[in-house]
Amino acid sequence: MTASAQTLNIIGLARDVYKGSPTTLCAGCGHNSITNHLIKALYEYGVPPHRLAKMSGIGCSSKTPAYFVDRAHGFNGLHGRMPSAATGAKLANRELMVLGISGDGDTASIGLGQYCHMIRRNVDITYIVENNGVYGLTKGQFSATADVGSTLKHGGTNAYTTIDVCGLAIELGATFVARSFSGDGKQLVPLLEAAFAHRGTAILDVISPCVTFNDHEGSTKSYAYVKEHDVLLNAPDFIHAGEEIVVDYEPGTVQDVALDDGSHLLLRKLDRDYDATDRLGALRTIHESRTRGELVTGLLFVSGDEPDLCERERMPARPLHEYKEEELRLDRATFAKIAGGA
Amino acid sequence: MTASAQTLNIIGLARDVYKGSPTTLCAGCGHNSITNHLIKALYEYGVPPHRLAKMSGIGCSSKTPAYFVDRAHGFNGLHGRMPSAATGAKLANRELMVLGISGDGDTASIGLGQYCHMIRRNVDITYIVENNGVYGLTKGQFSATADVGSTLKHGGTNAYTTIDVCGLAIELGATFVARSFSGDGKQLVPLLEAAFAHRGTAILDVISPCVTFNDHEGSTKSYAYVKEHDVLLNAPDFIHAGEEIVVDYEPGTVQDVALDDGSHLLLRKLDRDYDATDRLGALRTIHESRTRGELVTGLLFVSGDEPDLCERERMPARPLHEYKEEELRLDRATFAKIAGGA
Amino acid sequence: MGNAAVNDFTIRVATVNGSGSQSSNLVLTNAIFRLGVPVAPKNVFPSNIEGLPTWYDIRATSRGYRCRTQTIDLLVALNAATWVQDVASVRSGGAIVYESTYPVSGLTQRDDLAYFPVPFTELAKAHVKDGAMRKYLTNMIYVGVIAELLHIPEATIEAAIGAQFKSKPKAAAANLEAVRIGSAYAREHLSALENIAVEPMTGATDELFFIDGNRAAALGSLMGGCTVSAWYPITPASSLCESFISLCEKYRVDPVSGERKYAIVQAEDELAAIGMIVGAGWAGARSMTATSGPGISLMAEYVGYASFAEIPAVIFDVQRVGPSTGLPTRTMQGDVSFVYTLGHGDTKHPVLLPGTVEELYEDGMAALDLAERLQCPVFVLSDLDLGMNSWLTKPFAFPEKPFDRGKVLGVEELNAQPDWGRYRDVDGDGIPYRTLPGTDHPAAGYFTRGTGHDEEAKYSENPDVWLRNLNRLARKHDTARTLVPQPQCEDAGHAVGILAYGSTHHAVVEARDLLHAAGLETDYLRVRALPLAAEIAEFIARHETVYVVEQNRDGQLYGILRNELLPEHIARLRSVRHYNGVPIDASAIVEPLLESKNQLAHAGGARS
Amino acid sequence: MGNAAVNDFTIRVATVNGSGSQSSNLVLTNAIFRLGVPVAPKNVFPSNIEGLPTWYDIRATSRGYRCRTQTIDLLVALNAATWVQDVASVRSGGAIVYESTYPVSGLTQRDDLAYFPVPFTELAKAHVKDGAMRKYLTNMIYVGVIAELLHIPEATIEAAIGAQFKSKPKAAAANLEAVRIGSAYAREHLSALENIAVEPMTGATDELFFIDGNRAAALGSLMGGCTVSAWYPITPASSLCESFISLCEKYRVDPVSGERKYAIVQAEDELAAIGMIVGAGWAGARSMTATSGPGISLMAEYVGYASFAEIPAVIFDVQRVGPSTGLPTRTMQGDVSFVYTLGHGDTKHPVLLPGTVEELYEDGMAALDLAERLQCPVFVLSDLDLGMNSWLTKPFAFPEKPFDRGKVLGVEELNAQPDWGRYRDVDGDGIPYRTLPGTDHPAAGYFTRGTGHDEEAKYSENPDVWLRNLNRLARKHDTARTLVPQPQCEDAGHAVGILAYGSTHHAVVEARDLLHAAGLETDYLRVRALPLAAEIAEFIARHETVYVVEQNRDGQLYGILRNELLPEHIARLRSVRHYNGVPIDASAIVEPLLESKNQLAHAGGARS
Ligand SMILES: Cc1ncc(C[n+]2csc(CCOP(=O)(O)OP(=O)(O)O)c2C)c(N)n1
Ligand SMILES: Cc1ncc(C[n+]2csc(CCOP(=O)(O)OP(=O)(O)O)c2C)c(N)n1
Ligand code: SF4
Ligand code: SF4
Ligand SMILES: [Mg+2]
Ligand SMILES: [Mg+2]
Repeated sequence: MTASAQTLNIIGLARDVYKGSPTTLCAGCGHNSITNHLIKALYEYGVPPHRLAKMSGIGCSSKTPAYFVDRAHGFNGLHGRMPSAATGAKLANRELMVLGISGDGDTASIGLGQYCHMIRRNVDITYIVENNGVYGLTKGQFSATADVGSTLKHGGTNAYTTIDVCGLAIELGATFVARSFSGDGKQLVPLLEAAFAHRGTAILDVISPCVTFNDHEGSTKSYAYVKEHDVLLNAPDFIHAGEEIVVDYEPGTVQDVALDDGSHLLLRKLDRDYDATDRLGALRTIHESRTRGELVTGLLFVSGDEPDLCERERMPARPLHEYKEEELRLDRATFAKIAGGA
Repeated sequence: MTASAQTLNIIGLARDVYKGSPTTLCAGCGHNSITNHLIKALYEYGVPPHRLAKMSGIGCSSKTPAYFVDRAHGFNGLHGRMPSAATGAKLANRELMVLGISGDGDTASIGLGQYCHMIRRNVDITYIVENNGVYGLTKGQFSATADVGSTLKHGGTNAYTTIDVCGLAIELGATFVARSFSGDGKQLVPLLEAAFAHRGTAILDVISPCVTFNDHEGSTKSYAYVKEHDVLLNAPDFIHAGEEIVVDYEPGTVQDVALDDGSHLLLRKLDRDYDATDRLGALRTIHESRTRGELVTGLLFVSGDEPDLCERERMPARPLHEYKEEELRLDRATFAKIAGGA
Repeated sequence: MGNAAVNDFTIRVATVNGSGSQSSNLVLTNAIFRLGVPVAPKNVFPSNIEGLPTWYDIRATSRGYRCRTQTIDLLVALNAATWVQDVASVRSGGAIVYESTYPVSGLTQRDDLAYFPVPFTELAKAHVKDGAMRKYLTNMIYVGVIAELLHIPEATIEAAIGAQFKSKPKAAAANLEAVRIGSAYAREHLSALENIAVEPMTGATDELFFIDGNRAAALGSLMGGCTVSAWYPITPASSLCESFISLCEKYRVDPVSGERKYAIVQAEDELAAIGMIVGAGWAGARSMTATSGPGISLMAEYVGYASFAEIPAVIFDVQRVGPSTGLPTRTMQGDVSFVYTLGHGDTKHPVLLPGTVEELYEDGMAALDLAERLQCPVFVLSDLDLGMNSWLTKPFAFPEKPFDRGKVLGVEELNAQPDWGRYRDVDGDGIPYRTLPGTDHPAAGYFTRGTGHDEEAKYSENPDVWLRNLNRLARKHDTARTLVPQPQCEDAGHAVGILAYGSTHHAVVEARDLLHAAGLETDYLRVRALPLAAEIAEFIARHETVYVVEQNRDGQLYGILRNELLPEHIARLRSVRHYNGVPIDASAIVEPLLESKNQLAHAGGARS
Repeated sequence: MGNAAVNDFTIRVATVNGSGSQSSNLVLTNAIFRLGVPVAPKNVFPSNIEGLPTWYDIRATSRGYRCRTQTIDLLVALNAATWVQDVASVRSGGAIVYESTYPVSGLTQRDDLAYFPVPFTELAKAHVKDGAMRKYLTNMIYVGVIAELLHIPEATIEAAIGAQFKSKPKAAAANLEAVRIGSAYAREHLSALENIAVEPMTGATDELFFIDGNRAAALGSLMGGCTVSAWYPITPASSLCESFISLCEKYRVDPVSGERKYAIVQAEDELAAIGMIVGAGWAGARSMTATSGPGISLMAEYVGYASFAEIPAVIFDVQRVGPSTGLPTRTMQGDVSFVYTLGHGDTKHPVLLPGTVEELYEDGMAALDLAERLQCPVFVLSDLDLGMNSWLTKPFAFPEKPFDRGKVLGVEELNAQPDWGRYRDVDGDGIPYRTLPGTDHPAAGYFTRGTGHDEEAKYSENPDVWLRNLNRLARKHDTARTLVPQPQCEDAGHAVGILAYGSTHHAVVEARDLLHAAGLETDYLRVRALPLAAEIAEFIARHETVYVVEQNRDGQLYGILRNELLPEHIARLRSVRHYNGVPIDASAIVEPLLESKNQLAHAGGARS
């Protein structure tokens, strides 16, 4: 193999193919790190760019689909309304790999209804919340994921209960829920790959500090705060379908999560014994750790046996736009029976 | 006392004062029973009609504010958007007792975002979901509270996860959450009174069969189904502030919930030992009982120590419309400093 | 008493809803139709489920009129609550069949009417054993009474019942039994009906069939290749999507695999419904939603997005009475100007204005073609009258043309021109080229957004780029002007013209006959779509006075005409409006036209 | 080289955003103002937070013009990315101060400009120790350079810096230091600026002060007695509510108890924001929200509800560029027709059209009065130019009138007339009486709904009741016509009139001077509100030609005029539109007017 060939991924594409336009976000913004981790994950997983549909709402976070995989189709939609468009796109063409990027304002404030109903339908999507606790693009107001008691840069304390997008998702029956940190690529990249592999809604709540408006003392979404309070539930390792699982862990220390495309996510258990397939346990862990002021990250919950929207709706694999007149119209005789000609 | 004086409530009003226009709902509709229980609760609690603000969205359920307390002000708003109007009304006049009536479509479908954010803000409201699992007024389509596998009258099976408005509320930090049944006035009336007494958002999910579109075999919101699967968590007894608590229960069999206006809700424990102040326990009970096909009713959760929206926003008791020019405008000197005259 | 009205009369059935009178009315309607007499039924029902007043007018009309009429010849009064007003609604010389326990005195005692009391409740109690069925069968009794009074042969009624209860022979038998009770009672106890009669006709109904507009629109969507629909229930639009569901379930499911060639989602609200069909349209599927006023308001932001980002989508607006929640079960043409420019900023959309159920079917197909051809949302404006009433119509034409999928670049085209630009105006018609997600070509991808973008779909805040793009969109709107359905015109060179659209058409047809009889000849132009076709200005230019007839308070199409026409043409326009929620009838046109004709001096073109 | 422009020139500062140049520009603006010279700053910034091109134009204008100008006399070029286009933007004879490392060659080498290279980066590196501060202080260096070139006294700059960093004396000192570095460099290395100069003036700025429109509107809301606000952040409206918050926090909190005489809620979206203020308005509080295009679209359903249910509410629309998300940081008058008839069905709202920051303050108060007087939503249309730029204005007047709370029945009134009806038109002006929830009287309660209702607020589907109610609402709209702010008119009997509104006003003022200089005299009517006042038609009737100038593509006010005026008046109208996102300047008016004047034959009133 030549040196250049070695840098191709399993579908033969170079990493450069996964790049996008230069970012226009602030230097140091957590969202930029997530973009980089996404590029890595898309490349390593081997997502065919033409099958990728990058969809987003409105916000700094929602701009990021322009910053990776230029070749893919992008849909930068309306504030809080990406889930519905993603649902329509997936129904129209089941072959698309839908990647949704949202912000905490986009998801938990204006978009909360669509977020919940997307989960309820188990739309096959990788849905990333780039969560900084504020509205970056409108200059730093609190979003609904801000923690009680956290402060704004220029004064103001949040008095209202946090909407925990992970807890909410699990309560609503979500089938894949993870939390991570923009600064932790080691954790985030395999979680992203697992999310791609998951059939159904995969929620990734990624704490992503806003350096301009929410990286100060008093913020619970600052780099410093997250680094201090991050409690890793498990250390994930993504194993492609067909790839050999080289278990060098002690038995009982690893949870092996089989994913829908034949791949696996190996979760090395860390300081506590966490079962990522126990819905109620996940809810308990989230609530209890929040009370303790901890931020738990890792794969919080996964369930492999729920049909996704397209299965429930019995959609064909073939994109709907490929169907022709004679496949979609009634034949003349049937038509006449309905339309008065018979 | 004369006979007629005996029928007056603690604020000296006759029960008739709590009546409204005749119903235009179907005979046998669960919503009509709820209206009757409400009349009873409002009368027994002694709500002054002029302080009552009856607010609702759109649906058969949302029509019901016209059928009780004619004297009160009513606000029959938009589909799914009552919580925001209720929030505004309460802020404008803290003296109002806001009673919100909604349906399952109104709350869990179109109104889900506002429902969640109302809870997040702990708006002081008694919020009733008259839950029949379908859209009555538009003739019987599934709502988002329909159970997986339940069927429509004329065919069609719900494939999508139920949105449990109680589980959701508890996950979001709600401070008072109860479930009941339109047919169980004995349980519902004291729960309603407790909800009136609670300062903050009090959610009452009342299963209320739609006789016209969802009372058939295959429905999980039919009279027959509810009667068969109803599991009472606790038997409530409402004790007015100052009223003597006559405990004739064995010690340990009753949970005494102190409410914000000095009243009490006594919960007689039934077949299991349920603690209505344990948030995680409540979540577990809801999930586990759903898995078992049970419908748990009673006071699911209460927490007395969270400030409501008006407290958090430091609102005065005085209605805002009473403030006069000189109280709201700047004085001339201050004005000049800001407006260029100084 | 009035003159005998053979095959030209209207029966009004006044009941409460939820009482099952719908079947009885359909049987009666169908029976008259089976005698070869054209019928136009109008259902005026309340916005609740059970127990409120509802009226069903069955108009037999030898000349085939389709509109409502105010002339009620025969009343079937079965609602005590509306008894007084119902009696008042009958024309002088008409007749009343009524529950005999109702009081006939005071206002309800008219000496210009014939009274036919029938003890419906008693008859039902005596003859119908099954208590649960009694409510429904009571209504069949009046079918029998009417059939007897009108001399409709029992075989015809029997056939109509058979059609109504096709799959339920037991129900058919029970209903026929009830009809017979009514006929027998009428035969024995009632005198003859003097001035109303049905006689078999030939030629007037050949080939015609009944269909409601919502089903016609659903059929158009089906034949037009719509594959994704998302909707949120709302009266009077629900049955459009529900018809589409039943058509798809019946005809588009693979019988072996169960696989569907379509997706229909009941969304959580209209914001999501429009989002889903825009997402689907972006991804290449022909998509459609149906809603009514409140849903339109909620869709404003996404419709503006789809227009600006140039994504196909079809939106049926089955109009009901607004503003706000209004009267959900009444009809109006109140959203015309709102949908035309729906969205903040400078936004304009193609709007199709079908006037008949047949056109609803055709526009259902055309809208899907236009949406993809023009790459934008296309509205189809229906209304409750068109959508939910049953209309007699001639058979629909099987579509002979293939789908027009518009300017889509596939792999081959991209190989030929890999440096394409998503928003370039290559052809000068303002319509750019697009690619579909999933197209396996390195040059296929582009970035869709609601923010400023250049010809290559790159983000841009450049003022010139913005201006160019907005001007191109205006150019595209002008292209739409030539592609949308063109006006229907009947011009015999008279001085007076009538201009109308949508369901108002049917009242215009009758009104023109009545005006002709009154000595006022009129020409007629029916607007079929927005933007306005060039022919409209020409029609107005040829006439001294043009009456713009529509069903809303503010003269919405009249306003659009004023906005676009030359002042000298505006001066010829007169606005005629009807907006009380019941379908417009001919008198609402005839009266103002005759009055205005009689006024020599006009006030000029300003709004009265 | 051009002529010396004393106190009449424009400096354009081209940087990237997030670099802190805003402070520098404000200091420079303020310094010129301190010399008694009127200044009009315009900020043209990108829709992101950091790193994209931004321009700040500081216009010194002895005649006190407030609009943008295209004549850039002096460029400060600190953005390599826009270097080429920035050089091109300078007028012939102008000058350029630029980062000396930028290449001067090809397009950037113009022989009609004076070049002043300054090694900004190097200077900053050499003199500013604190790395974090360097970015910001680099910008202060150009203030020093410009001050030196324009001969602005150091004391003036110092005072301006003192004002800018009022509460931060340390920052003031550091900034002054940076200014001095720039001045020193200019003194030592740059030749004199030949054709641009500032000279102290007297009389032109007496009493004037700077304020942005959003703050002016917030102040109006405060003085108008608004007590409830709910909002959702959106550019360019956010700072209106944020200003209102800071005013309320400062002046409306009880210092002892901490109790607030107001409630401001950041809602979860615009659907909720409007819902909250409608709920508050219903419950009696004066309430307000502020948003921009996308928010307006989302508010459509609730605004229609409030209009129909007759609930007061005030909505500021600080317009940005649409359609759709458009250009969030650019300006437009693109929502005029949309807000006027926002909502499905026949709906119309009063819309105030302030043209100055002073009027924003006044309309902020007036809107609250009108909303309660008329019992409906009232829009106040601002735009990004008015709302977010700093404007010189004379002091605002302290309100002498009490609040107009409209027709509210309290306990006493109810005692006098306990059989009142919520929707009765007692006074013939279409405005009914209301009661507030909480009113302790048995007759106070009534039922508010968006569905059909009679005069007693009872549900009704009766066609006549519906018609009566809709006609009363139309009557109320006509009452609004007389109550809203009336047009501002300057009519000296010329043949040509100009009609404009909102922020376009300022370009009209300058354009009329320029037209006068070019020999074209004009009269001027400024529309201050919708519905159209009667005076507008009279003004048009008095003129041969009236140019309707506005900042949108479709000529939205022009369309409203066409919709309501007599044809002979419409024939006199010409539409002049500017819609590239930057504020309109005088040339956008002067050029089309002179051109059209030179064309003898007009094409008539049809839209070009
Ligand atoms: C309907 C609508 N309302 C408001 C806005 C203004 N807006 C743009 S981005 C944004 C918030 C974004 O916050 P978030 O989703 O957390 O993204 P971030 O910028 O923090 O990444 C808002 C309110 C909008 N674009 N559309
Ligand atoms: C924006 C909007 N969309 C749709 C409707 C139509 N609609 C009226 S009631 C209703 C559903 C009501 O269901 P639910 O809240 O469960 O009340 P129920 O009738 O079952 O008591 C719908 C969809 C509407 N009024 N407004
Ligand atoms: S404002 Fe905050 S969220 Fe937005 S780009 Fe800058 S750092 Fe990132
Ligand atoms: S349709 Fe159902 S919900 Fe509505 S009134 Fe009838 S029974 Fe009740
Ligand atoms: Mg954010
Ligand atoms: Mg329901």
